[in-house]
Amino acid sequence: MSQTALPAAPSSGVRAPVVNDCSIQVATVNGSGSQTANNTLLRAIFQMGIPVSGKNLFPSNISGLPTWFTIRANKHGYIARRKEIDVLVCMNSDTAVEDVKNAPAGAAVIYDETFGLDKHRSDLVFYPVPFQRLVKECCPEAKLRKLVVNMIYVGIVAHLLEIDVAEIAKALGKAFSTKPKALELNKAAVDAGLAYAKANLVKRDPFKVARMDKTAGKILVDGNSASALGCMFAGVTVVTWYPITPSSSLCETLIDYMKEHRIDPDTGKATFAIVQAEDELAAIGMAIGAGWAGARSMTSTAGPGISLMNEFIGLGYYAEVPTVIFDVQRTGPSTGLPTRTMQGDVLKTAYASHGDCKHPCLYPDSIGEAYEFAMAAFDLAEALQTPVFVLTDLDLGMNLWMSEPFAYPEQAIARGKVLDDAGVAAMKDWGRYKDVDGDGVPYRTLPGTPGDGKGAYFTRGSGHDEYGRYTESGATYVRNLDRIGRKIDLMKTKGPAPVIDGKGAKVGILAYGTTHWAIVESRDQLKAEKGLATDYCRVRAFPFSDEVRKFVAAHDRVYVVEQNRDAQMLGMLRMEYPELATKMTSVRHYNGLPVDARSVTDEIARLESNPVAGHGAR
Amino acid sequence: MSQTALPAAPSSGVRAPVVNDCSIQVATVNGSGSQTANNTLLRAIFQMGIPVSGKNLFPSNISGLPTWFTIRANKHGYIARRKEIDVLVCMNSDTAVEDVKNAPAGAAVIYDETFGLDKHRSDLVFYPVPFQRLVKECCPEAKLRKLVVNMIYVGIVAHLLEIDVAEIAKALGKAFSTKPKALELNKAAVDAGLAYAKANLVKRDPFKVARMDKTAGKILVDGNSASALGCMFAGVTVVTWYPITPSSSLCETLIDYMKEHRIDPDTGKATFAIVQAEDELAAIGMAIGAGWAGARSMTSTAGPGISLMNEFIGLGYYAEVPTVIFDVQRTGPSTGLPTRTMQGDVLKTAYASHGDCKHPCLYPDSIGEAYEFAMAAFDLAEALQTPVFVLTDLDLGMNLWMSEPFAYPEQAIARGKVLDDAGVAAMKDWGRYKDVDGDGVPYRTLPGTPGDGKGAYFTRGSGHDEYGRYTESGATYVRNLDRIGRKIDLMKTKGPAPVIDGKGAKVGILAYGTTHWAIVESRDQLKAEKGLATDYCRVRAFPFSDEVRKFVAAHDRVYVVEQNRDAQMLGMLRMEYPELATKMTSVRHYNGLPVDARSVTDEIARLESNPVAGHGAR
Amino acid sequence: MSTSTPAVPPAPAPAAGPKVNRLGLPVTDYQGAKSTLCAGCGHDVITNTIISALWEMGVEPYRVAKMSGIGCSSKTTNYFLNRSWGFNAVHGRMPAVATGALLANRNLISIGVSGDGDTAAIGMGQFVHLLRRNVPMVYLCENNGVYGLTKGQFSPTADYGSKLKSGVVNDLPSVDLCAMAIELGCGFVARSFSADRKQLLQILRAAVAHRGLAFIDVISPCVTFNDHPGSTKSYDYGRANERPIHELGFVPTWEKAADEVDVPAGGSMDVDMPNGGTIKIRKLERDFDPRDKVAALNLLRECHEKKEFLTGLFYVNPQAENFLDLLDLGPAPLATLPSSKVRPSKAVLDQINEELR
Amino acid sequence: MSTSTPAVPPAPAPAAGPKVNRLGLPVTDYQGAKSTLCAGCGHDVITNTIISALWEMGVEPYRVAKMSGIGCSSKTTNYFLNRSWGFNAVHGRMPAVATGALLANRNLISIGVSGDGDTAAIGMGQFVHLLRRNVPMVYLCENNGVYGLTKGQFSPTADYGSKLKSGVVNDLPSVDLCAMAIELGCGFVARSFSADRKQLLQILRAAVAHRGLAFIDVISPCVTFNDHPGSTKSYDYGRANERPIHELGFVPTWEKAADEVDVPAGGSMDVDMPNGGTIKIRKLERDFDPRDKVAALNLLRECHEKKEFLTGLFYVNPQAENFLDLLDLGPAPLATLPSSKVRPSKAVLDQINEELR
Ligand SMILES: Cc1ncc(C[n+]2csc(CCOP(=O)(O)OP(=O)(O)O)c2C)c(N)n1
Ligand SMILES: Cc1ncc(C[n+]2csc(CCOP(=O)(O)OP(=O)(O)O)c2C)c(N)n1
Ligand code: SF4
Ligand code: SF4
Ligand SMILES: [Mg+2]
Ligand SMILES: [Mg+2]
Repeated sequence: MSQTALPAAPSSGVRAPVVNDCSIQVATVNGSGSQTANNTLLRAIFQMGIPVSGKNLFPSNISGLPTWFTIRANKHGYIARRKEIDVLVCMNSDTAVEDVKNAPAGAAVIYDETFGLDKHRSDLVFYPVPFQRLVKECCPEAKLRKLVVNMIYVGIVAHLLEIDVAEIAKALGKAFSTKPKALELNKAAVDAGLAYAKANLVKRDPFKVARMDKTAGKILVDGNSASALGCMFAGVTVVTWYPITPSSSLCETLIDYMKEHRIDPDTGKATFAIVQAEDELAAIGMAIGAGWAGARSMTSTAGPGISLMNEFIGLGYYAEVPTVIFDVQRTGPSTGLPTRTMQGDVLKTAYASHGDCKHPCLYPDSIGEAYEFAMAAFDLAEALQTPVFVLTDLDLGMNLWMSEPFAYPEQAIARGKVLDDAGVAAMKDWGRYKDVDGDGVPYRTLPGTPGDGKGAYFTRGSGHDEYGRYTESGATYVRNLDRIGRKIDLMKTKGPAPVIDGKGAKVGILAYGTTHWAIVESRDQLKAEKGLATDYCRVRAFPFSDEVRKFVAAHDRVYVVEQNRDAQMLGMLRMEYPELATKMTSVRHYNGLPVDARSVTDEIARLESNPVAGHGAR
Repeated sequence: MSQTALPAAPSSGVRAPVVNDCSIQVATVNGSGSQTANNTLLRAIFQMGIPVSGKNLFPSNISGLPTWFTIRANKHGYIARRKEIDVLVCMNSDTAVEDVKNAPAGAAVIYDETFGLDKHRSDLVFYPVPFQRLVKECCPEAKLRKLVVNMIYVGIVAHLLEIDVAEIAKALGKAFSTKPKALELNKAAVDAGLAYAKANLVKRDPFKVARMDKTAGKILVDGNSASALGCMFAGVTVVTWYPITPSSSLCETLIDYMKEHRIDPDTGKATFAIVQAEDELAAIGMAIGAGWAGARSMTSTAGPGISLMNEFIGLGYYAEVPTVIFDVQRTGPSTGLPTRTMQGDVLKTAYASHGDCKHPCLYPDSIGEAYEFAMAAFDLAEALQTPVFVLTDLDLGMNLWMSEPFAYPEQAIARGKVLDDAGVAAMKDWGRYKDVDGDGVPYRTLPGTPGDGKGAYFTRGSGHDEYGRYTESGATYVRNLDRIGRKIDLMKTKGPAPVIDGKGAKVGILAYGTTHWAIVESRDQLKAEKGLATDYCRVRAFPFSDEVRKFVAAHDRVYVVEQNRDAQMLGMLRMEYPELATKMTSVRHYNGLPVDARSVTDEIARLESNPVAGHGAR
Repeated sequence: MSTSTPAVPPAPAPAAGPKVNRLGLPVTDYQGAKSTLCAGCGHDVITNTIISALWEMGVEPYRVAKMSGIGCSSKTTNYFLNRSWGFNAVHGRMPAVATGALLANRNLISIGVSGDGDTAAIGMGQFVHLLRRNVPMVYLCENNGVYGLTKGQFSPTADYGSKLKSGVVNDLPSVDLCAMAIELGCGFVARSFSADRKQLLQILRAAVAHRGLAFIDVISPCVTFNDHPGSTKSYDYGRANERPIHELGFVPTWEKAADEVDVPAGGSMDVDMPNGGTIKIRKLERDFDPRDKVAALNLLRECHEKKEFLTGLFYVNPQAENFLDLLDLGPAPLATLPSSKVRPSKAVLDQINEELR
Repeated sequence: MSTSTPAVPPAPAPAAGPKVNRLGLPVTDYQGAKSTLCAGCGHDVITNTIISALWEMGVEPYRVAKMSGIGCSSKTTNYFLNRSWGFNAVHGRMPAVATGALLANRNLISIGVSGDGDTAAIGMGQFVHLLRRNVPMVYLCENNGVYGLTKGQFSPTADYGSKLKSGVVNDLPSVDLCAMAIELGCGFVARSFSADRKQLLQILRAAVAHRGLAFIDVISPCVTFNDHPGSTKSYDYGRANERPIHELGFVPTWEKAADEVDVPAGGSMDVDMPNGGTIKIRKLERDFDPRDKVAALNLLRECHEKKEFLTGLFYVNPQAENFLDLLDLGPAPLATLPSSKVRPSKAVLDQINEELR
């Protein structure tokens, strides 16, 4: 599916203006400091009220390798990745030729004039720019030029697309708020680009932007920051982590926020502990130790870390210890493509660890949910006394997304069934693993609870009875494991319900996480291009709410769209709903890039043209 | 299901003799040396030609806790665990009362007279024995009495069941072949038991044994030894392991066999390396390093080790390194019940590691297959260039089973597609990951291949192209991962096909591994008691042979019987065969004891009485 | 067939007033479940000594967190202090779990019990990092040179040349956990012998008073798998070869006046502990100052080469900054901070939103 | 957009006869793919020095196994010896993979490259056990005090008090991998500095000749994340503070006569290597004998306390028995033993069956 051919190039010629609907791709070399330039462009368009998204495609390398940044501006609010690029900015000689070869007909190409790209295609609009000369002129200090040259293309693009120069200035001001000298230098470079474009480039492509009002009040932020904020407002107290792309920035952002906002004003002391562990085994071990002792604890990692955490996850499940595990998914298996996205750990987290285990999982799709589900995860972990996974991915975690501002939590922090010494005394014959309320969730006590140690108990990953005492009794083992199973199934009602858009169509689409954004657009495409109306179910938690089952049951065919090879979520759905197994067909995308609407639309259209063939596939 | 009530006790009275159909259970304290006594009984019955099995139920502890050994003798050859005990030998005062309470009516109870057990039931046949007095008389050395006392019950049981005394003597001779003094002492104790029983006990229970000819030529051995022998004859060269119950004895037995039979007679040097690693991460890492460098390598572990190996397993999969991993399954999750059995890692091994992974798995049911599949595993690992799992369990691995003698392998060792320097040169433009033959399996070279290093390549768990070069190209990534997927699917034809007993019944039973033995018996029970004819498919490998699909498709209802809570194999079948998902219903047993026929029969009978209700369950 | 381990029945109420500690608690309040280890196992002696030490030190049971991994040794946390919380985690990873628990509640008194397999094989990485962080807890390694629970394979502390019952000889050098601990900055490093209960008791008392990580390597014979001739971790070997480098006793602050402690007489050296109390040391043959790191390491290397079995407090640095000090936490446990302390105000969120506009 | 790393094109056939080594190979035969590290990264200098050392030593490329974990440093095995096999394994677990490969083929010359995060954080457990086993390989830790590839977090070798670019100060003590290696019995332990190419080259040449594990800790500045003032792993800091403890050179057997090696002149000490060749050492300021373990450890402790940056060969014990010696293997690689050697005869199976009857 990732191989879908590009549409045939239309014959060249001046086209009608295309306003607020284009994708800009900047190709540079990593470590060259283009990030600020790209964000300036993104932010300026955003400030003009135009829905926008930015996707950074970077190598697993620190400096010197190709990197691409894509900005999509779309008046309809489509912010999924789009495969077709309208405006190319070629700053990297290593990839320029191939980038140009892959561009759709009619695209605009801004490039360093020395690259001579115009000889490779005749159906594109070429804008050569003497970047080296311009930067020499506007930046006297030679060693800064590598960085500053990027701001020149900002000026060029701004001129060609008619981006409001005032918004560029504002965005720059934000980026360099504490560095007036750098601000001046970068502004000069933008101006140089603007001036050059004005004087030398004749607009021949159709792409431009114009002010709208679709981003008013919105914020621009990456998913890892959103998750971090969710953790902070969830009242997280112990964070233990090990660096790994694309998860590191979650904890690193959290550290910054916590240092700023979580110092107790009364004592001047931290209300949290954040520890960089020696590896993921230690990170999850500390998180479990802290959860056991009553902290709201968490760790954050990616696939390789999840694999290493497997043994401890089973301990958390069986000994019933709350903690929260963020998995910012990247392309596996193994080290895979560390800087590419994927939904490849879905099956693995749901059933992580040997023996019979099943874990609550949350699948946020957006900034808003990255924030909210982080909060929900801590409440759920303590409500269910078990490790809870939050599965985001590189696309959500590391890219900039528009969002409504974060809403202050309405619910108070809920710490679940925790007893103090008096509470234990009040409860007749308390036992750590007794099912007092019939919901499978026992009452716990925290180590160090002041008093006589009435609530003291022994925690172990080996066989234990209702009082936490060691036992090898088969009957007790079954009773306990069945209770835990029931407890985890509470997720069906306690987890966030699926978001369902059902208007009685025959065909349903089911997706989760960031795949959402391609679905929104694809449904419109299917409707517009094929006349195919679709209903939509976005799964947000595992074990699945019964509404998921109802949705599948209510449709003739349901396409389960996901970003992995093995149709992992579909597999889970088939295990849970055998009676609906054949209703569901897989649509997969797994080349490491965020899924785009076109790929989904084409594949569903293909399958719909012969629906039976789709059945049972994957 | 594990809670099935015992049949109501029949009214007491002398019953007709029950010949060659009884279960004997010896309850002792672990560390008391009863193992030799129990094996003597088992072996003597075996030598009398009567089908027999022995199951050791021991605690996760070294000495001082209760342990039970069950011998089942059955003229029909049923050797699964049976829940009902006919003859109890109570040597442990801590459990004697409860053991007696759980016995079915009519059972015989041999016990230390000081326990006063006869006051607890009136429907059992009691044989009190003054063990302490007898042992004092026959064993002058006080500190040996703890061990020797066990041989007294051997004598008692032999007399009561009419076990041939000559066979007891022969079995003893085997056990103490190198220790004549111990032999004499133990023989004296058996004689003391025999003499006491003859003089003092009046046979009032119906159970006895009589010579048959059903074990001629057979051997008695545990599954871990069988696997070890398979490894040795597979030509394993590098074994890296970390101790864990119930897997340790696989490698420990292997060490003994290798030291005896794998020293090169020409050089006097070892043709193997066996390393006790520092943990399971190191064990699998070494196995993968060795497999990469061309050894037939292996490791052996249980659930917790599998969890720890997850990261490396994904590396093996994606970098395409052959190795063999034995998982002798025990009761999970977490540390669980380390000395109890389970089929709890089936789903976890099949999909182990983050990202899209799918691993060949073999499921031996018996001694013969533990041996054969060990050999097959090495061939498959090298044929497919990937880690291969062999899943046995504690029941098979650590218990004694009858078996046909091991057959010498007919096939030569097959090392898969390995090229030397000339081979590389001969192959035009060789690339490590090129699909030359269209089967998805590339050609590999071994590090250190003498020559010019023409076949040198770089192995990595990160993105790579057909030549093993680093790449982040999405298209290359997809091409490679798809090829690997196709390669693993070769298991469908290269793995051992399912064993199918199909006579056109409407109802099918599907099982795997040691569950087999309960199924054999249960099918006869279902036929005899309910008139229910069943067909049977025993799955032996994953990914499944198409014959599995055909079997399920050909039946109205298929009961998938397995030993775990979450119906893991059923889940895998439903993922693979969505169109057959509702045909399959789960029958599970997961209290840590080997599944017995009665539990299966009762559950299938219950479900059959209302087949629709069974559908979709689990 | 029930195989539950029976808990020790609650001690009868003190009738004629049994001896109580400074909290007014009898020693029975410090006991645990009945041990299920082999009769004579060295680990059981250590368990009993821990009970004595914590009772004598008047540690509040509710404050103790008993941490362990997997192994016979790791089981023992169940056999003392029923009135404290215990966590029998996964094999070799107790350090992380213990660290996490202390992060959550810095008021916990953490007592970790591990084995030589648990610490020096699978747990080596975590052990090193626990030392490096100087996490404030008592860490006992019940060292028998073998994996008891999996039936007697050699562990990395088995001495070069020592023999298994089966006759197999260990051909790898042993890891000296004490040398490692000192090298990695641990401020309290001792070795003892489970048969030398008197010495172990005093070391444990002092360890409880230490503000950082107190590591105690206790040679603890495995009677079932490693107590035969040819073993260097047997009772016989230990009894014949143990050489205490000094006599020592720990005098807690409140006992200083009472003077009821077993303080070694003569030529005494005092080490004051910042949390109160004094270690009193009487030197034996050699002139050895446990505050001297270089001397300690040289002593250990020497005894390693000469295959000597020295016991005592090898190194003490009462001042070393511990991990919790570095984190700049307030005095209240993080675990139970009220919402008002852990959820910032709406104003904060508004400000953050503003910054992201 | 293709992001393949281009392999270096095969070197053109030697026309006018470039300089060749004793195998008749030009140095280009020892080169690898083009480096993708940051310009100026210390690791690249080490890569080039490895190329020189292996070329000068006349190592057969086909016999070399290049082993690594994950990190910028671990990537570098791709940048030398294209004609050798490489294995870029998982993070921190190269020791196990390297051990396994040597078990399979004892004739491999194993060169491991790791980073300080890879070795001293996640890899600590495997590193310790690799040392303990004395697995015969060259193990380089390219030590920059940070995790380069994940953008500059502190690693466990970061010095106490050193600063990140962001101003964050390291408050944990650093692990001294050399001290650890000596303590754990390693028979070849050195430290060098990537900017001191001359010294590193000689150490590498000697390391290749060592029969056991040769551990080399190379301070290797990360120009992107740890090369600023306040760092103790920067080029400036290194250049200003490096103090070689001696001058040294390695003379392989076949060069002894040729005398073309850069041997330090004056007051020389010779250490003969059992596999051939001699390390020649000229002492500088201090009297230091690298065959003296105690002296080495004391030197390291001293320099740790004084925050000195000493380089050189700290310890060498050419005789230490290595892991492969212990296993009593035959000379042929296990990997390619013929079936006749690895599958016992039918008679053996018959006998086994008989025993089980
Ligand atoms: C991950 C994992 N691997 C292996 C085991 C099996 N295992 C249990 S205890 C143990 C060794 C214990 O040795 P030690 O720590 O020395 O304790 P001891 O029994 O000697 O007191 C092992 C290997 C396990 N429980 N978990
Ligand atoms: C299991 C796992 N955890 C985390 C990572 C992410 N990771 C990649 S490299 C690295 C650190 C590398 O540091 P170092 O070994 O010092 O190498 P350097 O880049 O500094 O040369 C980390 C944490 C990973 N790849 N795998
Ligand atoms: S096996 Fe050894 S360590 Fe374990 S309880 Fe018995 S004596 Fe103690
Ligand atoms: S980030 Fe640092 S370690 Fe990595 S390549 Fe760049 S300079 Fe070298
Ligand atoms: Mg031990
Ligand atoms: Mg580093």
